[in-house]
This record gives sequence, structure tokens and C-alpha cells, in this order.
Amino acid sequence: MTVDPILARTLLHQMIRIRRFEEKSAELYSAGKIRGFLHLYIGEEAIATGVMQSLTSEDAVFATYREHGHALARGLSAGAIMAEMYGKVEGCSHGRGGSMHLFDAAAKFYGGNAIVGGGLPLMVGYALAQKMRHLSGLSACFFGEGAIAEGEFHESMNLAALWNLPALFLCENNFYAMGTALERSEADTNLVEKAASYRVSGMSVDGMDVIAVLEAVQKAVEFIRSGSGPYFLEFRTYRFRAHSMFDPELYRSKSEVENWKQRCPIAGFSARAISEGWITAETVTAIESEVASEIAHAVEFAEAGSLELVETLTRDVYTESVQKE
Amino acid sequence: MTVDPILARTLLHQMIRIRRFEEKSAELYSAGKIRGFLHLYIGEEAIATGVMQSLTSEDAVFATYREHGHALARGLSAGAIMAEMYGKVEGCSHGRGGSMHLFDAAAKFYGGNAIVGGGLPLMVGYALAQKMRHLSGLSACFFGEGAIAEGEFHESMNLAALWNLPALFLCENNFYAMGTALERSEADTNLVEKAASYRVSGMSVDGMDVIAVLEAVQKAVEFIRSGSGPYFLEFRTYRFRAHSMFDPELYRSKSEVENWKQRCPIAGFSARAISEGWITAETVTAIESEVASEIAHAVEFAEAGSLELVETLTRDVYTESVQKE
Amino acid sequence: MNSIASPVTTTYRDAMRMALREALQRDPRVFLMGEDVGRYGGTYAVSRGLLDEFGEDRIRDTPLSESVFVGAGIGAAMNGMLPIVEVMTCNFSLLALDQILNNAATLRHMSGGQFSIPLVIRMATGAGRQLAAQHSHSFEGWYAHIPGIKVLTPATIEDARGMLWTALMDPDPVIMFENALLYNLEGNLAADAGPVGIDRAIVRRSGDDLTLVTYGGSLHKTIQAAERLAEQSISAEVIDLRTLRPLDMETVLKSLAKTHRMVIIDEGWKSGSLSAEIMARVMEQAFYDLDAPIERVCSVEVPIPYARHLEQAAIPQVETILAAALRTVKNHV
Amino acid sequence: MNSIASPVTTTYRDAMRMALREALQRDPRVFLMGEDVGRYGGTYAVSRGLLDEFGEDRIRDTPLSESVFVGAGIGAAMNGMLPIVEVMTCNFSLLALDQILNNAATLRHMSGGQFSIPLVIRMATGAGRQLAAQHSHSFEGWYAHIPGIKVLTPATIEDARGMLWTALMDPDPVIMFENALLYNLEGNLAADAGPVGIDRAIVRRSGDDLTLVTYGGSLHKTIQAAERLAEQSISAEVIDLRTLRPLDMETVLKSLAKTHRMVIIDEGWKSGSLSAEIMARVMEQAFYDLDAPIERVCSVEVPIPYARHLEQAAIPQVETILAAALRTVKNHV
Ligand SMILES: Cc1ncc(C[n+]2csc(CCOP(=O)(O)OP(=O)(O)O)c2C)c(N)n1
Ligand SMILES: Cc1ncc(C[n+]2csc(CCOP(=O)(O)OP(=O)(O)O)c2C)c(N)n1
Ligand SMILES: [Mg+2]
Ligand SMILES: [Mg+2]
Repeated sequence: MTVDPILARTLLHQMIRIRRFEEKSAELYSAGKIRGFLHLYIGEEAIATGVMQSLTSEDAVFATYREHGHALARGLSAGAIMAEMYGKVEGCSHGRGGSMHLFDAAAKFYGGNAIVGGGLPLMVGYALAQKMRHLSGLSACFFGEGAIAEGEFHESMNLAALWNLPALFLCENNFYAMGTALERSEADTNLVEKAASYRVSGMSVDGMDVIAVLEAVQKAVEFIRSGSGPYFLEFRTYRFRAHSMFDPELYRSKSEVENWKQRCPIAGFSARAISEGWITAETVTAIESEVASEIAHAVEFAEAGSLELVETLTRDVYTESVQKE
Repeated sequence: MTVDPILARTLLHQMIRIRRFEEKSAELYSAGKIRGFLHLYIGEEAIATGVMQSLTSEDAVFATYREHGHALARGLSAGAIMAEMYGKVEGCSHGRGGSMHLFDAAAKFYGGNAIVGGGLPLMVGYALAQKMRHLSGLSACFFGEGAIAEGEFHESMNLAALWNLPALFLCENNFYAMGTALERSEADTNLVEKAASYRVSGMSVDGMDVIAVLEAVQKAVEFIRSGSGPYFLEFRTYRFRAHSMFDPELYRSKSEVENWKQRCPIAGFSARAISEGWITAETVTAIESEVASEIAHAVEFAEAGSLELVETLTRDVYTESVQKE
Repeated sequence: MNSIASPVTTTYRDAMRMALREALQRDPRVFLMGEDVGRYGGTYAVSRGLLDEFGEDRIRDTPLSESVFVGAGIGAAMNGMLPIVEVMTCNFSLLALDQILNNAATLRHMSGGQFSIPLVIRMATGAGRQLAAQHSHSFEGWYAHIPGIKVLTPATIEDARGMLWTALMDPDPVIMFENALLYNLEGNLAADAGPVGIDRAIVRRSGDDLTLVTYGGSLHKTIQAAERLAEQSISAEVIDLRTLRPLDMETVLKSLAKTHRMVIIDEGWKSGSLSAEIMARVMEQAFYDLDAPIERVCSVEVPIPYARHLEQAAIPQVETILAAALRTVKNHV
Repeated sequence: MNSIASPVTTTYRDAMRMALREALQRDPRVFLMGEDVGRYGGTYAVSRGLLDEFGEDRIRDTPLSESVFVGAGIGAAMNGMLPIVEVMTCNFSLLALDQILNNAATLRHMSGGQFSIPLVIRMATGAGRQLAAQHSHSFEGWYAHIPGIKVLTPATIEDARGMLWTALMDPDPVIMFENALLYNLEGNLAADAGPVGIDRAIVRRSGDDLTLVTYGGSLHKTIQAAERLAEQSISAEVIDLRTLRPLDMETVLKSLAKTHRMVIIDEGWKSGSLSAEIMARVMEQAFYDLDAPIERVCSVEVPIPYARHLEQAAIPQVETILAAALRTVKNHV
């Protein structure tokens, strides 16, 4: 198989962009610039990258609290996300949401949900509206494998299938929900089989391989757009970092982490792309420097941002309060 | 196959007892003696009868709001149930619970739950305690097929399987949840397959055949007692009456109801038992007259019962208030 | 809508159905979804006939999955629809509360104002029909604690007819609590009755000696109590709050400024009920208007028992309202 | 338990862990279950080490299934166990609220007193850590509306150490809300510290000029405010409610009878908060003791924003407590 050089560069660029953004976020968290909970996407970049590449601007995306990568790949600017984590008014949620609540209506990026499984019913309802409005875009939701144990997963899968909705279920199976391994969470760890029990078609994908992700999503999208109903994708992946900045990682071994790091989606794809001749080593260097400057600008943008006036505290609780201003 | 005459008589007696009790309840509801919601078990008698026959007094039973049959078959007296529906202090819940909340601690009958699926987590927790206490009794819960769509079903099945608990899932599939047919509620109407997606073993059973029920439960009980984990039984059945006393039954055809009535578990079993020679026609007459007198006494008992003093209203909200009395 | 000349006699149930029909006819973005709203005709027969008239697409029977169908209402509202979600009774709404509180009530704010949720959730509420502990909750006052949602309690045929459309036109999520005892209420409705405001409380009976504040199912008991008080030459003003969040304290305080005495009638459990909030606000905003401490008549703090005499003793009654009113009138600062 | 001679310096977190260990050691019926209580060591590191000490059977990591593991706690409590269920934070407890309200709180009553539910549910609560709208709830006052449960809010190291066992010995379901900001609180604990009562509020600082009523995370801010008031020669009494349901009004009213003025500090959203209930009860039970209307300092009615300055503006602060106290002291009937 061969990959178009432009596409290869785009994918690699996106993955590196996410990686460096996350590394910078971690640094800024330690420096006290970012607060609250911070969940890094490092190790899982191929998924957001491959998924967004295969979706269009007509499609809607719902995400989790580990959504910087989703937001970046969806096209939110690094500056708007960074400013959000700085709590600045220039942030993509005007500083109201923080790391776990990135939103962008124009990009049809519906956040940012800090309740495990909480975005699934929203995504299903969005898909219902798409269908009722005879619109072609689909509705997609990311969630971790930990979310599968929640009742919301069950109810959402069933309703999406029952009503044959254009709903795309994107399960990021990184094998742990905080410290709980999948086999301590699910009686049946075969997630595609689980999807089948709702009559939802699905596929398990190597989430460390951006091309595999991209192709799987293309298939799923075609399936959904043909009116065949919802689709479930399991991406097998791993988070290289702790769950959040507070996690001492008592629950997994260093060697397990190291083994997975060998499968780094960025190192893997870049080596392959070079050896296949899709890109050159110089391209990688160029990408790194573009990304470095983008992120430096993002931080500057966030630093230079302003704080909302305290007087606006109760704005946007109800629509009226906005109008009054 | 052959059935012991004593067993045959016992089963028939139990089913007729439930049927006549329900008919009397309907009559008393129309007369205004019973109030609130009343959900009749008519048509489904083989299930409670067969199930209880195969359980022991060590086992615990959790039920739904359609639980008169379960309670009767479990050994609660018709009088205590009738008095409960009269709101009398002699009722099995001292008149606090009514038709939907029959309880009997001594019989390990844990009620009576009016929230669809609400008893499932309780049953799972009870099973957990049985396991932790190294007790041999299992924990069983009835629920309708409508409950399967609830998140609680999903979470309960998964936990019971994951922790290998002595939990018996008893699904009474009467094909309707109020007016919603199973195929409008579940994307996959194969319920045993659904159970399998949690790695819970299961079986679908003719719920109109008391012997089939009894045998299936025996198998399930053996499976559970051997430490193999939870078990799921689907009983295919039908309610001959409306969902509750307020239901105009707009959602199903008279002919469908008539067809199912042809499969009446009582008429069917009694004909078979007579033709097989397990019992005689006189036995049926004898049972009917025993039951008639039992139910007449139950009504008398309820009529003669007393009302709790209004002053005790807040009793049993907390344990202290009891002790003070 | 066809307009006919003289007022029509109707019921609260039929008025609510008219409101649903109007909304469905008026705007193609409107649809109704919930358990048994279609083929069954609605648990309380409110939506009977609508499936035939508007079809399966717009009258959607859902599986028993409160969390997802409420959440789906939110998602559909974010995507250009005007969903009416029926949660059969508020007793089951706890299963959907995470979606209501953590999504419907917060999405606008936590996104910095990017999303509107023009969703209406309807649910039956209240005790009094011997449905026992799990089916007799009155959660409307409790829900009124949640910023980001509005809480309506239509108590009259006019409000049953008129609140829905206004609620649907509101860009924020609105929950309507319909006391199940009201569905059979009969009365007149203007032939051209239509949408009504949802931002003001209303004085349902005027009086000078004390103010009775209530809403929903208790309104009618309260009016009866006021009539009994009149027999004793005590003139009670009756205020129907109509909307529990946001509270229209202006109307409440205006009445208090006249009567200087108040009793609140609220079907919620007493501790932490809406009545407490009104008492607190009066203390904050009009303490010196009070000639006597405010009394409240609430539900007794007990899971509602089945037996009729116990249930009736657990919830506000004309007699208990009367007694509280008399105590308040006799009391002096 | 080993008893050592002099008081030890410890933290709220460690005190809570001591309480868990004591309970697990003392009674084989006790077990702990919840998300990440075992291998992860507890989200707030409260249960770290317990898995090694007590094993998988008694320290149970659950799947992310709040409804079933809370419900399972109820079922296990009905069957001879003394479960401690940890719901990581109260923000997720809405998913289990049906089990709490419709089962745990009602089973005893609706069965006519046949069942006890000796269950303890622990959850972290509170804002102040920039966790934004879905992770900053303070639901303790709201839960206190529910008859059939008890609601505890340990605010001190002593209570973190002592409330759990007492709660476990209570035959009824008890919910403990632990303000997450308190886990790092350091202080002394008597070497032989053990179980404490859960039925009384406590005067944490005595004073004559006004009463400050609070609980949980706000206790420490309130004490600071009292100290600042003392600098202005205003002597404030500080009451730590400790248990929000049932409320110990006796202690509150005794203080009020002395000071005649009161401010309530409550991290819940203002409308329908616990503070309203206390104001209502004072009005009902001690109206004539008041020399000024009670004020309350609550959370602003907004989903808690992420940005620090907005978040801090949304929740009670020493400054806002101080201002309310000063207004109250200056106010006269
Ligand atoms: C309903 C709910 N329960 C618990 C939590 C706390 N929590 C946050 S993230 C998380 C783990 C989720 O794991 P998974 O779904 O696998 O996603 P991952 O973090 O691995 O990406 C938990 C338990 C929560 N946010 N919401
Ligand atoms: C959580 C919840 N949602 C809705 C209801 C209202 N309701 C009571 S019975 C019922 C139908 C249940 O159907 P099924 O589980 O099939 O049991 P069946 O009545 O057929 O025996 C419904 C929707 C309820 N009691 N609880
Ligand atoms: Mg995970
Ligand atoms: Mg059914």
C-alpha cells in the first residue's frame, strides 16, 4: 500500500502537534499556569488524527475530558485551547470550561465532557436530529473503554441501533480506566462482540497505527452514510502518561508502559513514512519546527489573554442574562 | 417424561391459587377496596410457580411491582398480601407498601420494587454478601423484558459476571412493557444472546409450561451452586390482562391476546396432567374449592384488619423512631 | 388553530394535549418522545391520538432508558430541534438527573455561551393516589435548586394549555411538573386560549389578612382553605407561584407588604423544601414586613405510605392549611 | 488499636484512612468498594495501602457503574454486611441517586420496618480546585432533603477519624461528604482518638455577638472570619453542624438565644440550599430571638466556572463571610 505524501505529512504533523502540545501542557501544569485536572493524550495521537481526517465539517464530534487531541485535530487552534486552560476569555470556552470542557460550535465540536459516558446520550440525540432533519452529517462520540461499564453506554448503543441513527461510537481502549484494568471492569473484554449484542456493527483497530485508524473510520463513515445505522470502533491504544497529574501509577508496571512506548504512533509512522518514501527525514524536522513555533505562539497567546470581569460571573447560566449585557 | 402426582398437584394448586387471587384482586379494585396501581399476574402463573418450586428457603428473591404471584408462590399468605392491599396493619408490609411493595424478611422475599430494574442492583449486592459470607443460598431477581433497556440491567449483569456471583436473573418476557413491544425497545430481541455478551450463561424457556420452567430453574440453580457464576433465564410469556387497571390496551390486538390465552398455563397443565394420569379431574375440583376458601378467608382477614394509628406515620423512616415506641 | 366563539369546557389533560398539538402543528422542529407516549397513548392519556395525527417520527415511543432519552433530548435540542421529552413521572427522573444537571443545566455556561438547549421536559408529579413510596414524589421544589434550568408547575387549565409553547420558545431547558391529580380537573377555557407567560406568579384570589403561597397540585386545596377562612371573615390572598425557578418574589413580597402574614403550602418534604427558600428570601428581603413568623404546610418527612389514611396525613390538606393560617393570623410580633 | 502516649500530627486524609482501617480490623462484615479504591489507592489516596493489608475480597475495585455498585452496597447491607461504598465524588452520585433515594432511603419504611440498611456511602464534595462545572458540586445540603438517610460532613481531623465507625454502627444508611480540600488539612489528633458521636452540632469557637453556622469545607474559612471579627472586637460563635440530616437545631438555637444574630455559610447554590432550611427553622422556632434578619453566604447560582478568579467569586470566602457578619451585627430590628 502507498500513502499520498501530502496526507502522510498532514497526519504526522497532526500527531506531532498533539504530542508537543501535551508536553507543553504538562510543563505548564507543573509551573502552575494550568490548573484543575489535566488528562494527557500522549500515546493516543493516532486516533484523533486518523478519525478527524476521515470526518467532514458536516459531522459533529463529542469528546471526553482527555480531549485536547480531539480538539486540535478537529481544527481548534492551539492558542484557543491553551488560553482556555489558562482560564482566559480568549479560550475556546471563554475560560469557563478549562481542560475538560473545550467547545467550538463552529467546528461542531461539542466538548469536553467530564462525566464518564456523559457525552454518549448527547451524541445519540444529535444523531437523531440529523436523521429527522435529513442532514447527511453523522454524529460521533469518543469515550474510554471504562465508559462501557456505565448504563449510559448500554442505553445509548441500544437506542442508536433501534432507531438506526447515524451515530459513530469511538472507543479509545487504552486498557485502563484510571487504575482499573479492562479485565477488572468488563466480564467480556471483547468489545466488538459487545457492540454486536446491540446489533451494532463494529471493528477493532490498532489505535497506534494512524493509517489503520483512518481506513477503519472511512469504512465506518461509509457504512453510516449509506443509512445502515450506527457503527462501533474499538481503538487499541495506551496512554504513556499517568491518568492525570495526580496519579502515582501504582497499578501498572514500568515494563508494560515501556513495551507500549515501543509502539509509539509517531515514531512508528514517521519511520515507516520515511522508509516507504512518503516523506523525508527533513520533513520531520520541518514539522517539528513548525509545531514548536505554533505552540510557542499558543502559549504567548494564552499568556497575553485577559481574564473575564468578575461581574460577568453569572453570564450564560440562562440566555436572558447574556442578552441583558 | 413423568411428573410425580404430588408435585403435579402442588404446581397446579399454586397456579390456580395465583389466578384466583388475582381475579379477586381485580374485583376488589373495581369495588374500591384496593387502590393505587394494581398489576395482575394472570397468564404468567407458571413462572413464579416453577421458579419457587426450584428454589429453597436459603435463597433470596427480589421481585417487581407485578409480584403478587411471586409472593404467593414464595409462601406469603394470601391474607397477608390481601391485607397489605387493603392498607391494613396485618399486611405483609403493615400497609405501608401496598400492591407494589410486598415484603417478607422471614421468607427472604425482598419485595416489591416499583422502579423498573430497581431491584437488580440490590439482588447483585445480596449475592455478593452471600459469596463473601460463604453461604450457599443464591440471590434471584425477577424483572420484565422492558427492564433490559435500563442501564441498571447492564451494570448488574456485568458486575454479577465479573465477580462471579450467585445471582439468578429471571426475565419475564411478556413481550410488552406497558404499550411498548419488545421489538420497539430492544435492537436485539434475542435476550439470551444479550446475556452472553456479559459472559452470563442463559436459556430461553417456555414460560407457559410450568414443568419447563421448573426444570430450567433447576439447571440454573445447579449451575450457580456449583460456583459457575450468574445465570440468565428468559421466560416467554404473556399477560392476559391490561398492564394495570388504567390501561386501555390500544397497542395490541384482541386476536393476539386470544391466541396467547389458548396457551393458558393452567388449562394447559391441568389437561396434560389429567391426560397423563398425574392427577384426576376431581383433583382440579378439589383444588378449586380449597383455593376458593383460602381466598375467601384472605379477604375476610383483610376486611377484619385494622388501620395503623396515624400517630405512627413517621415510624420506620429511621430505626430510632421504632425503638422509641 | 381554529378559534371558536365561546369558552369551552375541558380538562387539564385535554388542555395539555391541545398544547402539544399546537406545538407540533406550529413548528416542524417540535417532536415528543418518551415512554409510551405513542401506542399506549401516554400513561395519563395526555398524548392519546397524537401518534395517529403526527406519525412515528414525531411521536416517539422510547425504550425504558431514562438517561439516554433525556440526554438525547438535550443533544437534539443542540442540533436544531425543539424536543419535548416526557419522563413518565418525576419518580423515574432520578435516572436521568445526571443528564439534566450535568449537561442540560451546564452546557451553555461551561461552553462560554456557545450552545442553547431549547428543550422541554415534562413529568407528572405528586402524591395522593396511594402509589406508595417510590411513586409519590414531589420533586419540583428540589429541582428548583439547579441553576441553568427553569421549573414550571402549571396548576390551572389555562396554564396547562399555555405554558408549553412559551417553554419551547425559551432557549434554555425547562422542566414542567404536572401534578397527576390535576389531569381530571375540569373547567372553562377561552376558545382562543393560547400561550401564556412563564415569568410571573399570579394572585389567584385576593385578600388582605394573610398571604397563602403555593403552586401546582396544592393550589386547589389552598383556594378551598381560603374559602373556609372567608367564612370566618379572614381574607386570604392566594398566590400561585407557577414558576419555581426563577422565583417571582416581587409578586410574593407585594402581597406580604399588604397582609404581613404568610403561609406556604408545598408538597415537598419539609426540610430543604421550596417553602424554606421562600421563607429565607422573605427574611432577607422583607423581614420587617412580617407581623408573624411564616408558617409552612409541607409533606411530612416520610416515604409516602400506601394506606390512604397515612398518605393523606403525610401531605398538605385543607384542614392543615386552615390550622396554619389561623395560627398565623392570631400570632403577633 | 495500638494506643500511643502523646497526640500525633496527622492529616484529614490519614485520619480517614485510620478510620477505614479500624473498621476493617474491627468487624469482618466491613468491606470497602468503589472506583479505584484498591489498585489506584483511592482518587484522593485515602485508601492507599488497604488493598495490600485487607485483600481483594474486602477492598473491591468496581467498574464505572455507579448505580449498580451503590445498589449492591444496599443489597449487601440488607444481607448481613457493613459495606462502605465510595462514590469517588458527589458529582457522579447522581447516577446512583435512584438507588439511594428510592431504595436505601425507603426500604425500611415501605416494608413496614422489616429491613435495616447499615450502609455508609462516602463521597468527596466541594469546589475550589478549578475542576469546573461538572466536578465542583456541593450536594450535601441537597441530599439532606431526603428522609431515610443521614448526612454527615466531617470538617475536622477528629471527625474524619471518628465519624465512620459510628456511621457504620447506625442501622440506617449514612452518607459522608468529605470536602476534597480538607484531605491535606494537618493537625493534631489524640493518640487514642476513636469514634465520635454523629448526632450533635459542635460550637467550634464561642462568642457572644453573633452566630456563624457552617459545616464541612467552609468551617475553616468561617473560623478565619471569626478571628478577623475578633480583631474588630466582634465576638462570633462558630457552629459546625457536622450532621446535616437530622439537623441539631438545639445547638443552633441555644447559640442564637445568646447572640440574637446569625450568618449561615453554605457551599451549596443559594436557592434551596441548606441555609434556607436553617433560616426557615429559626423563623418557626425562634423568630422572636432574632435581632436582625439572618444572612447567608452561599455559592453563587452558576455552574462553577474553571477560571480561578471566577470560581473563587462563586464560592464563600472569608471576605464575603466577614461582610455578611458585619452587616448583620449592624442591623437592628
Ligand atoms: C461517571 C463518572 N465516574 C467516575 C469518574 C472519574 N473518572 C474520571 S476519568 C475515569 C477513568 C475513565 O477511564 P476510560 O473511560 O477508560 O477513559 P481514559 O481515562 O482511559 O481515557 C474516571 C473513573 C467520572 N469522571 N465520571
Ligand atoms: C424506571 C422506571 N421507568 C418507568 C416506569 C413505569 N413503568 C412501570 S411498569 C412499566 C413497564 C415495564 O415493563 P416490563 O419490564 O416488561 O414488565 P411487565 O410490566 O411487562 O411485567 C413501566 C414503563 C417505572 N416504574 N420505572
Ligand atoms: Mg481507558
Ligand atoms: Mg413486559
